Amino acid sequence: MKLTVNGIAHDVVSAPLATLLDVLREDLGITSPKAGCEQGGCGACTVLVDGEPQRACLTPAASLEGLEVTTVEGLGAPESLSPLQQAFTHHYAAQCGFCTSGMMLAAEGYLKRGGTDDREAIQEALAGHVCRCTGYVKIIDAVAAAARGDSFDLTVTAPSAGMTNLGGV
Amino acid sequence: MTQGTEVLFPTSANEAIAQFGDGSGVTVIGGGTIVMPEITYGRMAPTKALLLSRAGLDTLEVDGASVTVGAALPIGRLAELAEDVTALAQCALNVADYEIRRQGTVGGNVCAGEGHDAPRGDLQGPFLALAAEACSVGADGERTEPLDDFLAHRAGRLLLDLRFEKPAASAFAAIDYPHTHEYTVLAVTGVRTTGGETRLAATGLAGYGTRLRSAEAASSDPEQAAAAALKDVTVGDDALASGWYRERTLPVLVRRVLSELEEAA
Amino acid sequence: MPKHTGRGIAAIEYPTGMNQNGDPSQAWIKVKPDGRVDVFAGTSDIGNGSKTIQSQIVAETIGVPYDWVTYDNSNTDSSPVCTGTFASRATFVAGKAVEKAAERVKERILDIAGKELEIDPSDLEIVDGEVLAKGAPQKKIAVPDVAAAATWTYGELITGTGAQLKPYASIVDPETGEVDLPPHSAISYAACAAEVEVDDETGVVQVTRLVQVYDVGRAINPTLVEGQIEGGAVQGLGLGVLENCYPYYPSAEHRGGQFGSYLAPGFEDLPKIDTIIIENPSSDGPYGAKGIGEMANNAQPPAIAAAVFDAVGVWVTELPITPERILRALEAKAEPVRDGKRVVFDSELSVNAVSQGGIAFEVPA
Amino acid sequence: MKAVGARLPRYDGIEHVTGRTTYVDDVRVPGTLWAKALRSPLHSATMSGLDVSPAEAMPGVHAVITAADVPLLEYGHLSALGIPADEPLLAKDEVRYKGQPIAIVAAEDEETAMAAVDAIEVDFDERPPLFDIRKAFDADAPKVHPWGNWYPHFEGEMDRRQIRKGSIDEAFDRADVIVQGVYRPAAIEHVPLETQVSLAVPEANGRLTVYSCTQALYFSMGVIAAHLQVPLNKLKVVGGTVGGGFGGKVDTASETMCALLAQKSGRPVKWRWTREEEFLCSSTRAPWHMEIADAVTKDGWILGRKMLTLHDSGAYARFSPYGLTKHSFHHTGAYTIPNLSFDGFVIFTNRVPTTAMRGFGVTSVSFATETHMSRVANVLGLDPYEVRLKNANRIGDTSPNRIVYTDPSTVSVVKALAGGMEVELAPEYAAMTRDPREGDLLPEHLVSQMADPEAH
Repeated sequence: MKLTVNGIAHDVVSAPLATLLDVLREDLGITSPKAGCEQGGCGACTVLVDGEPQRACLTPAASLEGLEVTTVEGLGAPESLSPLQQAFTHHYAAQCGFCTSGMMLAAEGYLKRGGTDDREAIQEALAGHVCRCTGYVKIIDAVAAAARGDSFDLTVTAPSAGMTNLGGV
Repeated sequence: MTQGTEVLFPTSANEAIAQFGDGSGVTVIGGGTIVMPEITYGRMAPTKALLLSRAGLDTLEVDGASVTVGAALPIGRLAELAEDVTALAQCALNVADYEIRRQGTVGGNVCAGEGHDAPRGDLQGPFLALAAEACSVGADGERTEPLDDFLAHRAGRLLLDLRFEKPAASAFAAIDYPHTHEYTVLAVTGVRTTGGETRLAATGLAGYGTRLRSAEAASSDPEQAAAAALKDVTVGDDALASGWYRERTLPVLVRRVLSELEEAA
Repeated sequence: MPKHTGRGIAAIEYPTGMNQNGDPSQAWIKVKPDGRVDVFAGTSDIGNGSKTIQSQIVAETIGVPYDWVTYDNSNTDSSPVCTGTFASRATFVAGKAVEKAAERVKERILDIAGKELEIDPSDLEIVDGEVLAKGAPQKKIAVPDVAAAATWTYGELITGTGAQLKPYASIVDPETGEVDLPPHSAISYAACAAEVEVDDETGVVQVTRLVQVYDVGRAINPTLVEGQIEGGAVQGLGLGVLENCYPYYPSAEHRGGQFGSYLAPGFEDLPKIDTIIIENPSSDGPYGAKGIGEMANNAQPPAIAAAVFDAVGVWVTELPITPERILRALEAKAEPVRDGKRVVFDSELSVNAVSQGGIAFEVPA
Repeated sequence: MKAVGARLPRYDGIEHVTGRTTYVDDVRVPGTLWAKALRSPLHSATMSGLDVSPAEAMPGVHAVITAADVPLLEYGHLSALGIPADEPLLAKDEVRYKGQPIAIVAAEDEETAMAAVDAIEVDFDERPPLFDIRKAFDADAPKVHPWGNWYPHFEGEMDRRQIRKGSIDEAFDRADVIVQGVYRPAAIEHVPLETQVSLAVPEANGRLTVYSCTQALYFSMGVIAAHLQVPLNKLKVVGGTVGGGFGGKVDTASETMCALLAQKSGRPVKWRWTREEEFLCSSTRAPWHMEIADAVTKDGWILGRKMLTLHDSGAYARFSPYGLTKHSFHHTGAYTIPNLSFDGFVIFTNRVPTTAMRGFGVTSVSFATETHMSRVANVLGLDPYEVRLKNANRIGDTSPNRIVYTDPSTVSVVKALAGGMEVELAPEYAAMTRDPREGDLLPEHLVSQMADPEAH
């Protein structure tokens, strides 16, 4: 079958019911979607299918003929980061980074469908994604900043709202 | 092994029906959210897989008072019924998360078997309370029957759609724990028909979703109905909650649903 | 809705670095001919930010820009020993090792710069990648020029090693637990307040706000400190109200094997989090830092337990504080047993109630 | 430009947001085999008739290892500290927890490996398991290990960790009120988003390269080298970039098995645990049982604490003795309590071995002592901030093991919390500092606990 990933059409020969995750990682060598659970429970494998986020581990690759798959490699490269990638960097939204690709694609889908900087709406949109490191605060900060269209200085990172430094006492 | 799986990819309802045949040896894949992990984990190795994603079964038709929901409609699209069938929309939005609701289908959810130590089949509750009829095909051809009956004998059948009449009012209450969740511990749906009848159903119990007929009979008095609900159900322990907890909270949810129905009416 | 709100607090402490010490970390640094700095250390970055923090320490200590530093923790062929990333030791212990190695590198740079400038090295300092004469900054040489001179003129490699090892603290009296040396290098402190909302009919508890105070010693990178504290807060919330490998403990029945049946906190469990940082420097950590990653999930559970008591008047002392446990406690309306001056809570959970003579908890009368 | 104290971006931040960070599972080595484990289906059983030959005979299967293939079968996590090993790398003759690995298969692909695991033959004779640590000491309790149900090798070959300070009897005698409670935090899974994973590659020069998700490169190298009985120059452990750990990836749970399979098959072997294995078979944070009795005065002084801790270690010791010792050292929390009697046991049960997790050893005791502190304040009708400030660690106070506190911050953090919560403290508490005790804050019962300022 033909599978279009980040604008490039690939001929894919794999097991008939192979998941999109397996095809991307094992056949095409695109390793940004992670096998976090292979049960649809964590969101680490989420990619965009025609602009909407979808769990690659739950998706038979065969069902995607004619559709456009976008992984995080398709958002932007180091020298041409997308606004959301800049937001994640500036707001320190990635610690170990393992959930980050799926998280960003879910957020990208949210922004594409007109998502705002409303924190509850962001929480609802990303609810299926587990991050064990950040406590989610800075991820929400990043998505909200991208939704607002903030510009980002990548030489520094932003403090969390609700943070006070009393110095030595 | 999946290397040998024959994958069928119908592009119309009729093609799907023909390829399903008598259902023997066919694994139906709606959105894949339930079946695909079972294959990945080696617990299921379909010989023949019927993928419904392009079979045209993702319809949602509202014709006057009648609603028909295609079996392959993504769960999230039930939110479009927020005004007409509030409880169904609320229940749908309570399923998993945005991505799963886009991918998982109404039919897959309604036909879900036992979960891995957590309840499945959330949508059975509202559809049972709506007294939905299930239209399915199988060895003896097409059949339209109450959802209750379909669920009891669904092996070897392909669900095509669910049909019901819009209610006068509906209400939904669930245990909101955890706040971010895939599965719902316990939920109750209440429906007030245009004829003034009250119907109640619960999910999160042992087995399939259950009509709470004793509670319905006592529904004019929410306290009595709440107590009566326990006569209708069998509860069990799972990873999310114990049977004890479900027994304690089912009456609470029934009472809350009935009072919400009162307010809506 | 029968909802009740409550507040509770807790204050905690935690030893930074491995308990009883005895855990080495080592680092070595070399300088390339253009003055760029390569750091080799064996500290895994598990998301905590070892690569970032240790690079910052090296940049600061030598006096070069952060982006001149390359950090390699990738393998045991090139990196020296580091016991590992645990026990809040990656900044505190391993960071000290790289600080020491960077000090050595700085000394070597100053030595060679001193030869080039014909000034005593003790009268030189490094600022932003340039070696300056103290008090006469017009006399200067760029670090890249020093590195080039070392390589091409003097035939030297600018390098430095550092190691941090506090001796193992032995328990010299097993009867009393007395130790021969302090078993900790520094103690971090924190306090937390939790606000909860409890539905007394379903037992569902939502943590609505966490206010947290951490004495971090010195925030090497305040953003990363926030990341540790916020991440810890949500893990503490998980400990407090959600997570349990054995929902019917001590039974092993119904272990959750999926994200749907093991309740790790998600986006919608998140409370409002306010954090206050205090910087009372430690004497042993790099630049006065203390480790705060480990302790970051310790204060929330007791604060939540006290908040639930404040909300609905029951103490739930088995974690997590699930809806079921709250309902059971509300039904039991358990009051402590009062006997003379003794006030005994939870007697049904005690070994005295469960053990068949094997063990007892005896309290002096 | 200052680097320390600056909000600089993550060193690896751009790699993370472009999906280019290479975790172990992203390493690609041609010809890599997949590993899968046969794990115990029972909590406790004797095992006989283990026969892997049906698996070995299957096409696509390149190696199967069992206990018989491990040069040094038992090597303890704390062997380096002189603590005896008790856990076999692969189960031999008996299984002590559900999920314990018995044999590992390396095959061409995941499906073949799963089928090969199913082909392995083994018989079990089930034994009654022990789950309740409170019953571990009873005469009729099932025996988890032949020598018993609790760890017997603390210093002086004591079977418990013990702290004694001051006079507990006197404290309880003098108390106005004795407040007693029981605290039981649960087992927690670490839930790193990256499950346990490793890849072992046999090199042409006879070395093994082991790609590992370990939190501790050198610790894990030591563990692998010990089991394989090879010098360190035969191994190159590659890692340092980990998809979350939280303590669970110190265990070195998969690396040694991959190394053995790579040796035996001559091929690269990868073992990535499924999420279900991670949840059900990987080590967890321990469940604990803690009982506290505090001798207190009406005005809120804690005169003495008696405490019993049972640590549910699961089937093997791993880091548990270390965790319990750390726990005991911190059982007064952020406060100074002059009279102490603590007894703690590491108890074995037939559940997955427990291990380090964020806050190891102290998370449990912080929960117990701080919930207890809130209860004490409530029983006495006192303000919870003020009871904490009164008993707070001060410069010159001594710890349970008689170490002098030189820079405690209890007072700072509690006062700052009161500020953050807009709680007004009484003037004497608002004015409090961490300076050495004097006046009303140095009652007679604490005088003897103060360190000689010259002593340290």
